[in-house]
Amino acid sequence: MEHVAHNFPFLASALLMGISFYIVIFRKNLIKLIMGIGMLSSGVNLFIVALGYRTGGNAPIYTDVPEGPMVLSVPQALTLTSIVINVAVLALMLTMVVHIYRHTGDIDSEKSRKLKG
Amino acid sequence: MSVVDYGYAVWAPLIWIIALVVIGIMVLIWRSRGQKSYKKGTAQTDIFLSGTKVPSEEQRHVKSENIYWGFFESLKGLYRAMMKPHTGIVNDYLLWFVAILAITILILVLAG
Amino acid sequence: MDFLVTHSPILIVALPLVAAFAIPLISISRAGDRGRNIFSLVIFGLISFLVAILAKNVHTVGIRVYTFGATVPELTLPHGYMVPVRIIFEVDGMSIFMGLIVTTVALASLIYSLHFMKSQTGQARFYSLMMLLYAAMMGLAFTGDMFNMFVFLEIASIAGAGLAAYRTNMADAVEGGFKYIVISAISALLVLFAIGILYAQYNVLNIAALAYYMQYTSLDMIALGLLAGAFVIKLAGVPLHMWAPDTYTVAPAGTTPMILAASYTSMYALYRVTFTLYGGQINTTAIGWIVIIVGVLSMFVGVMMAVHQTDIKRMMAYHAISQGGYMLLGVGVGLAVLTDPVALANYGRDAINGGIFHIINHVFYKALLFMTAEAIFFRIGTRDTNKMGGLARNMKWTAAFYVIGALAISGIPPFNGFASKLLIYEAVLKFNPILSVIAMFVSLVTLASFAKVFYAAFTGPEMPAYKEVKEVPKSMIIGMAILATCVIFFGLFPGLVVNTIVAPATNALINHELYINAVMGAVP
Amino acid sequence: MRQVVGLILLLVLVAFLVSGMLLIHPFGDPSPSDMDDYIIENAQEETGSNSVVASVVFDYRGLDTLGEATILFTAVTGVLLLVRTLKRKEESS
Amino acid sequence: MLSKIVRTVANQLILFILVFGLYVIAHGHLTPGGGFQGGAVVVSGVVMLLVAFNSQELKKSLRERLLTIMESTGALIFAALGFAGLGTVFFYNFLVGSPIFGRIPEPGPNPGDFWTGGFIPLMNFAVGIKVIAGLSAVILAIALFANGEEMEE
Repeated sequence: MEHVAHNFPFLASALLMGISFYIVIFRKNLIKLIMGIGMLSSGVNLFIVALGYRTGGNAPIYTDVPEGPMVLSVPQALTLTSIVINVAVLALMLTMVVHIYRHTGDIDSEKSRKLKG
Repeated sequence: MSVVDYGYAVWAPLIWIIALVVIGIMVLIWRSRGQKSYKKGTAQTDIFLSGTKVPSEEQRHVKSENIYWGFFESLKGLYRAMMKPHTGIVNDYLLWFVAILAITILILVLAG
Repeated sequence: MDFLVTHSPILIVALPLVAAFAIPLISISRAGDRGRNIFSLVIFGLISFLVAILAKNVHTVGIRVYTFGATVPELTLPHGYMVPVRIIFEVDGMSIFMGLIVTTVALASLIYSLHFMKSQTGQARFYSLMMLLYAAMMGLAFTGDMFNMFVFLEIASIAGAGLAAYRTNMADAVEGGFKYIVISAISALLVLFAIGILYAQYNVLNIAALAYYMQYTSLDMIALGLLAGAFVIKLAGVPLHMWAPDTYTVAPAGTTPMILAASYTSMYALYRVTFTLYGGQINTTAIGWIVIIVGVLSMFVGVMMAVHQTDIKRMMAYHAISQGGYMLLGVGVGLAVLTDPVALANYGRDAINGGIFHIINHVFYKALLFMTAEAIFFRIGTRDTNKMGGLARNMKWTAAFYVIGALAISGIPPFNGFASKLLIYEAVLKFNPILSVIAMFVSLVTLASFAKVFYAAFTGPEMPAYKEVKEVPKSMIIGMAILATCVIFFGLFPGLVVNTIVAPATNALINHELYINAVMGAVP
Repeated sequence: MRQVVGLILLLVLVAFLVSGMLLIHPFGDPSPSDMDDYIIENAQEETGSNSVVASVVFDYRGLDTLGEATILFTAVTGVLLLVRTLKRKEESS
Repeated sequence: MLSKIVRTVANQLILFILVFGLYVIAHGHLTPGGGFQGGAVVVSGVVMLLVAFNSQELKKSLRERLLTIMESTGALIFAALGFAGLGTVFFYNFLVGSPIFGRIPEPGPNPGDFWTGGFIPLMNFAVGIKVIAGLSAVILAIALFANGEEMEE
């Protein structure tokens, strides 16, 4: 039980991933699908940035830092990178959805489908 | 350098090509000893549909969906079953993805 | 020269990036389109030269490591520590094998696109994205760092999606691109999650260091499952293949082979993870059988769906799935017996040889076939085989290249498809005869479906609509000719290819200790 | 039917993820942390930057940042390619 | 095109947002922040202008040609800083110990000196230019495309 109390951020990220999986599977609206992908990446980012936390740690920046331990710095760098990547992917997806709406007049993934079989 | 040796089998393309050429020459010789009185463009080579009019060339060309008609007809059940998952909906792709992920992790955890 | 040999791993990745950044500037400057095309060709010639140098170097002196930001490239570990801190490029036989494939295909695609893209808008960004896709594939093949691999995977996905959706005037093009980017984004995020799990346990990101510290806890099982699933959906293995026909069908000509090559770089990533990262610790039978089952399913379902299609590019896309099954089958057999030295020496090594040799063969002839299909589309403006007929009368070169590709893909000697398929048949027959029989049956159906399309499209009377159809322009013919030459050469001299570039790749996969020692120094 | 099977397998996957999360080191004391300790100790001497995160982003993992910038460039290029004007007529669709 | 009050306030506010963004970019090696974050701050100001005025007005001042040149230049500077280390190794921090940005801070907590960090401040600037141009181009392009207009090719 105390494990649950300890690893609460990790559990939160896993549950967030589960919710976003539900969205991307069962929501036919393409905009909602993109929102689900954004939530998925938020869950992953939360997980990675929570990995580096040290209890009572300061931000790893030496400018006028108070005494004490420092949190790990690599996870923060990885999260920074993955956030920018996520922004780029979402921008491209939204542009494509606008195009799909222009062509088919619908953003339902089933009604706006041309390729099958 | 042109030979692949598996230790138990050998594949040598150049030898294969030489054999192919020899066989081709033999076939050509055999063909040259055929009937000489055969001439293209004469009545010998026309199509004869028991007197009815022969359709034009364009209509005689078999469309690709009609080729192997019997094959598809006999395998209709298989194709109906196989077309069912190919819905083309992106949500279904992701559903398959999640399902395979779960099954893979299950197998790996069970296998230890 | 020495400078080039030392820095070739990064130059191969960094030069296309710089070229991609510079291409928009060049094409809006006074040089214009012509200058930009010449610039791209020059850059590609330089990169091909560098790849050749690096390949020779790797095949002679062994694994090359390149540490970014260190004082010397070989300084992988900081003094007194046993953890690599900086990003490391690690080039072994398998990496350089993928590099050779990607470079050849990209060169052919670029030359093919030069004329195909005329009278199009947005050419500058098109070529920029092609350069970025090439750089991402090379980086994915060369990198020795898990997170860096994820970054390059994302670059490849975004560039490929943008290229696939290039024909924005067609609704299906945008749809294919959208499916590709959705699948890629989600799989890449799962890869990132798996990387996070590995980092949480071992606090390193380098592949060799992870393999050195790997203990295969149950968390590692979950990570392996996530990585395997993500890479399988990226390489379009049944039942995760449904995005591939949609995307390959709509992508414009020059880019379809490159997206195909990108899917095989993710296959390389799968092999890297299963062989190198986990190979030392686990009894690989379970993951090996998973790979075998996916391969057999891909072969059968892919080819059965392919016979059914009437869209020529869609048929070829399904055949790409089916041929990918051969590679997975061959390497999966090797993976299943990896921990059994007798079986490995007996047939496992041949199976891996066949599976890897089939990658290069398949990429070459499938790229050739896609190019012929796009040449037909370029001239008659349709991909529907029902509307075609008698095209061989006017498009002789295209028909000849199509015949070469079709014979090669259906495993007719003496083309290159037969050499690798024979390796797979022989090896798998010793492992499990039923799998080998299935593989031969699939090859038969492949021949049937390509014969059908050849009859429907190329032979027959001259259609009145296509009386004035002309042969495609020169640059497209040159692009196809490069690949056709490779196909015939690989068919005639398979022994040379297997001994020169395939055997080192197989050794690199099997002896993962070498890969680890190149970074971690001592023997684990 | 499809919904039910999908939901069950999704729950299986989420169960695996949650159980995995319970096995990770307790939140708040990451162990081992050799790489990060090395970076936090030596970042100032090696890169001269007070911000350890900045030195990781631009120096220790500089190639990732180059790839990150490349991804942004790729996305911008892709978006501008998709919204381009089609005035010069393209191939017959 | 919102009301005159909103437009006037936005016109005054964009200056402060620009200055703050540039500050975040410039002190990326001393304080939290850096090229990406500061660029995002500046682009938020661009979004504010996009809301206050409509996209045609903004198109007149932010031309696609200019944005393309800015973005490519930033990316090229960033890659060039990596190439400049090729004397030893790619991405070698060659500016440490040199007169520009070359000072080494004393280890441990210190008030912070602007002229430190080697090539990190320069990379921050390059990335900042690139992010500002790229994200503005994306936002402007999507806004124009949603209204059915087009950026000039």
